[in-house]
Amino acid sequence: MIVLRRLATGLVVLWAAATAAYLALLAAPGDTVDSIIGDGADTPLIRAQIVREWNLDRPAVIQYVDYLWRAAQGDLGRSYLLQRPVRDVIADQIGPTLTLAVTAAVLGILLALVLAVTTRRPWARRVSSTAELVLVSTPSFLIGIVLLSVFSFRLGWFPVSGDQGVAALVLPALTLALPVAGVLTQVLRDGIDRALDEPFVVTARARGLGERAVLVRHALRHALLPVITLIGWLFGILLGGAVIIETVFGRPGLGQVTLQAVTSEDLPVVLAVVVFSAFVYVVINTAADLAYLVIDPRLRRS
Amino acid sequence: MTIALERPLSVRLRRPSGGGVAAATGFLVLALVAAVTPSLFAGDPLAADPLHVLEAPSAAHWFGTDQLGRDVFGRVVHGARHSLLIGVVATAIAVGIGLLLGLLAGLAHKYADEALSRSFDALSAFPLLLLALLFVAVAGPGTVGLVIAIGLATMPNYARVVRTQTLVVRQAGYVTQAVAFGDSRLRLVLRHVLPNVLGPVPVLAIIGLGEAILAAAGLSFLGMGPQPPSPEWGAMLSEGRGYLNVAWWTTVLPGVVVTLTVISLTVVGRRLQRRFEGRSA
Amino acid sequence: MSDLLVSVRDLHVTFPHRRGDVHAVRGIDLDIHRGECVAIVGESGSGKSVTARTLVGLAGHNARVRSSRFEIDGRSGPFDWQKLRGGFAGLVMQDALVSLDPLRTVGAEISEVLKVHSIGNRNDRPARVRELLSTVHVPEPERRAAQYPHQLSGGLRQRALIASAIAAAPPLLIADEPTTALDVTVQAQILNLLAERRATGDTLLLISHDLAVVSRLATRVLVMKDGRIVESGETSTLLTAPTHPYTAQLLAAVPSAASRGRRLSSPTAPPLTAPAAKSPASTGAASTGASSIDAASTGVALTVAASMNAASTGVALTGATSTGAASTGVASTGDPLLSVASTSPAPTRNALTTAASRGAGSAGVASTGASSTGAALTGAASTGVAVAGVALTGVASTGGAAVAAPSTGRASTVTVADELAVAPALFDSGPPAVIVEASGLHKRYGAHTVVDGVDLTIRRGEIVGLVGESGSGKTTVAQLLFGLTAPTSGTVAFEGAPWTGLKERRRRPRRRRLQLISQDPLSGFDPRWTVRRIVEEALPPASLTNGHSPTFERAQTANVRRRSWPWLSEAARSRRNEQVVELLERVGLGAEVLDRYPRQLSGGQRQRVAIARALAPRPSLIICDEPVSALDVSVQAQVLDLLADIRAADGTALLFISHDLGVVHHLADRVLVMRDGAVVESGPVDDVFHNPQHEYTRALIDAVPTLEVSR
Amino acid sequence: GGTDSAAAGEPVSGGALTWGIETEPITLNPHQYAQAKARLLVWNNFESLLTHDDKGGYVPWLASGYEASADGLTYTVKLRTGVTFSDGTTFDAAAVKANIDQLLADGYAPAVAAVQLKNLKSVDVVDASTVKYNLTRPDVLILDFLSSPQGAIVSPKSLKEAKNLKAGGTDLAGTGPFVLDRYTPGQEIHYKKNPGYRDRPAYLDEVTYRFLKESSVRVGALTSGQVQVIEGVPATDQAQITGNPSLTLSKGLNSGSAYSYYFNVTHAPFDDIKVRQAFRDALDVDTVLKGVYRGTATRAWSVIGPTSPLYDKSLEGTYGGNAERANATLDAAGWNTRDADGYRVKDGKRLTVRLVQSAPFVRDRREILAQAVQAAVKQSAGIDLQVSVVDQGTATAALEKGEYEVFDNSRADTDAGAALNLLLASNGAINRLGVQDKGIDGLLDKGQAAQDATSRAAVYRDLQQKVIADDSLILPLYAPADQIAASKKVGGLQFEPTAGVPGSAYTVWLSK
Ligand SMILES: Nc1ncnc2c1ncn2[C@@H]1O[C@H](COP(=O)(O)OP(=O)(O)OP(=O)(O)O)[C@@H](O)[C@H]1O
Ligand SMILES: Nc1ncnc2c1ncn2[C@@H]1O[C@H](COP(=O)(O)OP(=O)(O)OP(=O)(O)O)[C@@H](O)[C@H]1O
Ligand SMILES: [Mg+2]
Ligand SMILES: [Mg+2]
Repeated sequence: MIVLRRLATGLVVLWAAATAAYLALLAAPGDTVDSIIGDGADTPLIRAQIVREWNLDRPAVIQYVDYLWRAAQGDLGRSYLLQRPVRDVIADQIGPTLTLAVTAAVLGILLALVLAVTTRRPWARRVSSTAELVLVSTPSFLIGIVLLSVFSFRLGWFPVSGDQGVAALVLPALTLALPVAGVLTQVLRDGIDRALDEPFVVTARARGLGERAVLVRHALRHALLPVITLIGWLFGILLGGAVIIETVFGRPGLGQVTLQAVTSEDLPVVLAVVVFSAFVYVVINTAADLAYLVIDPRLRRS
Repeated sequence: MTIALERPLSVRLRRPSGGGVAAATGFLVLALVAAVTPSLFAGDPLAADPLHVLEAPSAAHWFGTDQLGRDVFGRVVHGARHSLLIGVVATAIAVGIGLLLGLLAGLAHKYADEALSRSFDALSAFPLLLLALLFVAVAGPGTVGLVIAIGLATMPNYARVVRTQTLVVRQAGYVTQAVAFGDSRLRLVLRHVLPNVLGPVPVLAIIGLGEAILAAAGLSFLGMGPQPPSPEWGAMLSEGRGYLNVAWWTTVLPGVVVTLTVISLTVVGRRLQRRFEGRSA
Repeated sequence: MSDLLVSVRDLHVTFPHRRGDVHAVRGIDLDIHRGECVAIVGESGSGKSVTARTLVGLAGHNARVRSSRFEIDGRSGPFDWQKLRGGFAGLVMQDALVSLDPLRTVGAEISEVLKVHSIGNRNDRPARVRELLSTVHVPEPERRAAQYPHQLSGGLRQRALIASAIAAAPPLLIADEPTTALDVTVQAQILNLLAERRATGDTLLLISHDLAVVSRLATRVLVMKDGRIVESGETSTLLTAPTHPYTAQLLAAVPSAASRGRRLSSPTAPPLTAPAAKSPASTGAASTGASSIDAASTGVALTVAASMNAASTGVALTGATSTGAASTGVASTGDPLLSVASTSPAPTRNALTTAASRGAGSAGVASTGASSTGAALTGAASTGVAVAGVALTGVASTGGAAVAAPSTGRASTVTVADELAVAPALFDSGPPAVIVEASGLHKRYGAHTVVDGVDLTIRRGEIVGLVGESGSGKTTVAQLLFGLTAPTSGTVAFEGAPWTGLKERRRRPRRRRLQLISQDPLSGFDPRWTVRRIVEEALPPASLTNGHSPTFERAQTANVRRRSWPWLSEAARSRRNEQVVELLERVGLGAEVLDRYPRQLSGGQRQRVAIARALAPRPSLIICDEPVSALDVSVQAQVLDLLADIRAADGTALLFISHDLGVVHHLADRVLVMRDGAVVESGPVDDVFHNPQHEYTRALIDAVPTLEVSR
Repeated sequence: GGTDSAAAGEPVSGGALTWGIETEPITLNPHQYAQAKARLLVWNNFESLLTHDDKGGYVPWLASGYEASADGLTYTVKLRTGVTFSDGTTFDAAAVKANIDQLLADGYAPAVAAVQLKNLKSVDVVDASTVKYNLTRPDVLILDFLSSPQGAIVSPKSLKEAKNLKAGGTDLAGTGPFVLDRYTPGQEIHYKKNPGYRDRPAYLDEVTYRFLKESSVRVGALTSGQVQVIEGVPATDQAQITGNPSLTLSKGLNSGSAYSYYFNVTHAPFDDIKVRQAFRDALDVDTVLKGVYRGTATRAWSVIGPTSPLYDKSLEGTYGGNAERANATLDAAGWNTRDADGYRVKDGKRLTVRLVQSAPFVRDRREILAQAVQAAVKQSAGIDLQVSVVDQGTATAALEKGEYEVFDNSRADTDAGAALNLLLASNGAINRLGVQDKGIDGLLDKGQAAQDATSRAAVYRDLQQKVIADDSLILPLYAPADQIAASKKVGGLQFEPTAGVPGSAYTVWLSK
């Protein structure tokens, strides 16, 4: 039931996102022909050919319905710019982006868990929270640039760029993970603090539980709940951050495709990215809801 | 969308130290003064000097010079106006719309609430960057698209807070009490709900301002912000990046200023937040 | 193994704080011998919990603990706390509902203790858990062990908590207010369980603010106040012959059947009575009525007793100030000493009948000892505190009068006296008017019937009690009367006119005649408003009160709705201000709270402001939904006294909702007992409580812990 | 010219080279080629019939020879024999014709059909190794087409069978010394040696091109040894390379048109020649170039690049760079008052000119150059140059609507004449000057028809005199150049003759 409801909402969100993007691009100045021509030669003959090739003479509504119809069947169209099926373009680039995002997410969450649990002493806490504040307040590309020039250009510890195995993943993933860790540590620590103020923690201590056990067995689970609330946010960070990180580190990925597609008004690709991102959002939020159910029995229906 | 930019507004933190708050306030005052009267600190941010290009920081040029021989410090000072203004306007848009919609959702009928909440969701389904990119596609790179994009993208944050707060206030005993005194619906909203909902908003907005500035920097970095030669901070970082190997100061020093600004806003905002929470607790 | 489980001398616990340290415990001595049950009683914040938690090293991470001796189980520190906790002492926390981790099953919580103390192995722990659960009388232990706290009722949760506390078989069990959040019936079960633990040889440290709870179990009682032990001794001695005034005050503050008609907050004050009807023989305004105003609260160090005496009718009026209260520091916190005491021979009044029977009633009980509720007090009354009260009652009833002229009082004080003097005249309009008449109220939420056919009548000047266990629908009934929710069926008439089924717009003009006081006053105040504004907004519109003085003629015109009064003249403004101050004085608050925000007030003060606000529009009925549940005994006593006074003075009817039978018995004239949404029994309070007809009522009454001296 | 490969010693075979390049090609189909920066990839696995020599002449490549008819309407090309495509099919006249047919197919390559092949009437297969191109009018630029990537010959079989024909990729077979065997979009493209190459096989066994968009990343990758070669070294980073003893840096000036500002003469203020002259005078090009490119840029004096045989050297030093004169000219032209910001005003209108740059195509620090020009003309003459970098759609729209006064462009055509046809002809596809000048059109036609090199050069000299010196239509800025930086272990790196862009990996070797 919940799953069905979520699916329905998800579909609505997907459709809304795709339509919004379609309308937005429709409203964009300059027409599609201009975008396809790029800085190539531009004569009426060429224009006519392009119009014919892409069916641009049909009314916008028809094009929109046609788009939805084909999208529903999994056909996302062909890129104006790259002349390849959009599905291939996305499929090609999704791997590196996912690798980066997932690595960064895991890294960030682990870092946050470790930091939140280990920096309980006042001084450690102060150091850590200052670092977190700096991390979350620094533009991520600046972090990336600094990491890149120190560890790659100067020290040569990591490859400069690209997607050449694990070593090349370290710096970008770290760049993406650090601010995530900064935020999550703050949230986790706050959650732990709150949980430790709860009466049941006193009860747990009164049973003779050690401090570590209280933290891990009781407080941490409670602190995880607000973290799950942040999953939607995390998604935005990772997907959006990927665009910047990929630019800074010259990594392949969805971010690059998106950037290129938007700047060259490659409508089919932009739409596909929008739909994809909405899709991931829906999936991730559904997962978050499920995670809630797993962690918090109070939400389960009896 | 730099990473930190969508930092959730709900994060609460420890009390910043008194010294930190003082320093942060001081810095913000400086930034504000710079934004209002930049000429107090620095000369023409556009004055190029092809003969003194990419020079390291010195007494004459505290932050060095950039690729056109412009004084980086001067550009940073002048950039305060652009960056702060972008942040303020974007936040104002976000807060304005968010307040209205959040209040509506919180007060409206179940279905209307549901519809509004879903639309916040749909908006959140676009990572800020994607939303901004779409706006750039529509409006072209530049300040207007940037501001609207950041405003819209951060709007759901405020709307959700306001909605939740509205729901809480609606249920509060004092609203029931006001019913006992025969207050009309409109009166209830104006006298009790709105003022109590508004409470946390200014503080959130201050913290959100930091986010907006970061967001703007990230987008400018990708070339979606104000166009050269405007001395916007994000754009400066973006321009400087190409000279990282030879002139780190064109990137790092403006970056430090951005970071300091955002930290200051966060520290001050949190201080106020604690004040506020302490007052209402 | 020593017989002395715990021996502490000169224990101090301090919590450093930016604005002055909190010295929670200030040098107490505590010995707990094997096999005994020691109780600590005292008002909220006196340091009971901190003391208890210090014994297991859980005073708090920022606590500074110091003592001249700290021996546990015959040894002095440093202690391996982790071993002692659970192993030496099991702790049952104050709030059962939140003392279990909501994210873990009950079984996991209990077996955690076993694991920590290495009892049994992984495989036989589930069996141990089951066994423990059945020890504490949890039915279906197997199933319950797999459930989460939120799936358990409060009572079951408390049992599970006790099970986890005794899991490692500690010699000492510390129970910190183990029954506070529970229903009477469940409370009784838990007390039985603790008694059982005692019987099996466990040593018990029991912490409570409820003397009745303590009296049943404890061998020794320590009375704590402000971090010190002010009195200690054998339970029987201490409860029958308290030597410290604070203990006496605590004892007297317990509301019950026996305390009917007595002031709870100041044992030496004269008894309370229902409002007197103006005697036909009485002449003019100078009729009956007395007030005693604690002027200390307005900063004038004066106690004024004003009394108008109509000697011709032979009615004795007593206006007395309790000097004792002032000396115990009550006056400084702004407590009300506003009382109206009068007796009248008019026997036709319902309320008066009750009142008249009151003194006799308790006397009778005292002499016969027939009622278990009354029994404890009998002893107390004969030996101690109550004597004064009785004496005074005697004085009053025999016609003696203590008169003090308001020679130095301020004008406003005099005004209040005037008003009060006029007040009883209003009750004299023929037969008692019905204020609320509800018939056949039903309320369904989905398939769940919450209120099931409730009929209810409240007459002018009457206090109607509504009791019942949690979830029985009391609050819902209040909401239906109040018109916040519409009944599924049934009607409510208010002051003779239809009330339910009206559009809110139509109800608005009469809204202010019906007021509400809730359990949690804080949530009832807009946090941004000062006390001044809160009360001022509740005053009738200015146009109606800009005359000389507010009279008790009912302001029927609340439909003129303006609050800010920007156009008011300076004079009118200050007049309103005076009215606010008067109202606050009536509820025993001084002008110094005027500009405070609600959160800057104590619980008792807040409830008083709530009452002042409810009084401001001169309502005919105030619905009080558990107005004292959140307050501790002494504060509760003051608030109850205040409510009684208000009824006496203004003739305002009260619907008093409570789960505390003692409170209801103390205060109400009539009572309705609810269960599962239906009224199972109703009638005059003494009838219902002394002679319950319905078995549920009987069960409820039996479950009430009474002040009894064990052994 | 070649690069300094002395350190790398004699050519050796074997090894794998990694090369960091700036631009990821939009398409790998040579017929669809549009990016000068992708040229170095195209020639690895594709070849065309002709190629250039050092002096701008044409030499046979896949062809064994060619000849033009006297009237210039027929070109007969003899083809090499024994050449096979990497998919095993044979290269012959039919294959050549199949390629032309494909190019003329509807919707396949509209720009090629409309521009390069506009004068092509038909192609005849004379025999298996002879093709005849019939033109509707004389057009020497057909030779340029035959030597261009668009003219590269793709296996007809793969043209038919390719999955994504327009995007190209591994399934498009050519005849080149390498075979494309892996393409990871966004990341790299990988070629391996074509063992069956008809001639001397390539030295390298494999070569990987990694797409490194950021110049700092490219340089970092080279200095930290992760790639052995990079192209596109910005001026600011060149010192880093030259200062490193294990690296070399070489430059090649591109062919085609110089990077220039074209004045929009269709409306004010550049409809007034005085303003155009003044703008050129207001700018000290050398100083600006020195600041922006740190002395690495070659100043251009004509719209045609200095390496082209058509370049008119006599234009050098004849105009511009005289702020005094600029101010005097503007005063005379009526722009004689200044507003509060110091800009010149006439009839209440500020002397504002707009330059719209399309973000995806801005490269080589041209946006910085624009800013430098902006600052310079403001300081020296009170001209308000407004620069905006916008997306492609917006840029095209602005150009379509004439909402610009300055248009910037450089073209990397191997034959400068081809570039000028597009830029200057009345019906030129990118005639953003808006000139409709019979004289210019006549000269362009004459040049396109002239078959002999000296007379052709003379025609273009007249043309350059007219548009640069006489009419002040254009402000040439610098000659676009390419840079290659490499480890000293790499030998044989070269720039393509005439085109001046980095060449393919055919000549490159890696010393052990
Ligand atoms: N961790 C702490 N930090 C600061 N002050 C504390 C702390 N714990 C308790 N106190 C203070 O110590 C005093 C005694 O508290 P304690 O909980 O012992 O009261 P109590 O007698 O148990 O009251 P109640 O009946 O309300 O439970 C209170 O003033 C309380 O505010
Ligand atoms: N808005 C509502 N929707 C659904 N069920 C409700 C609602 N309000 C109350 N109930 C249910 O009605 C029943 C009676 O609730 P009510 O609050 O009247 O009980 P109560 O006697 O006041 O209990 P307590 O002593 O705990 O305050 C409860 O089971 C409650 O869960
Ligand atoms: Mg306590
Ligand atoms: Mg209730």
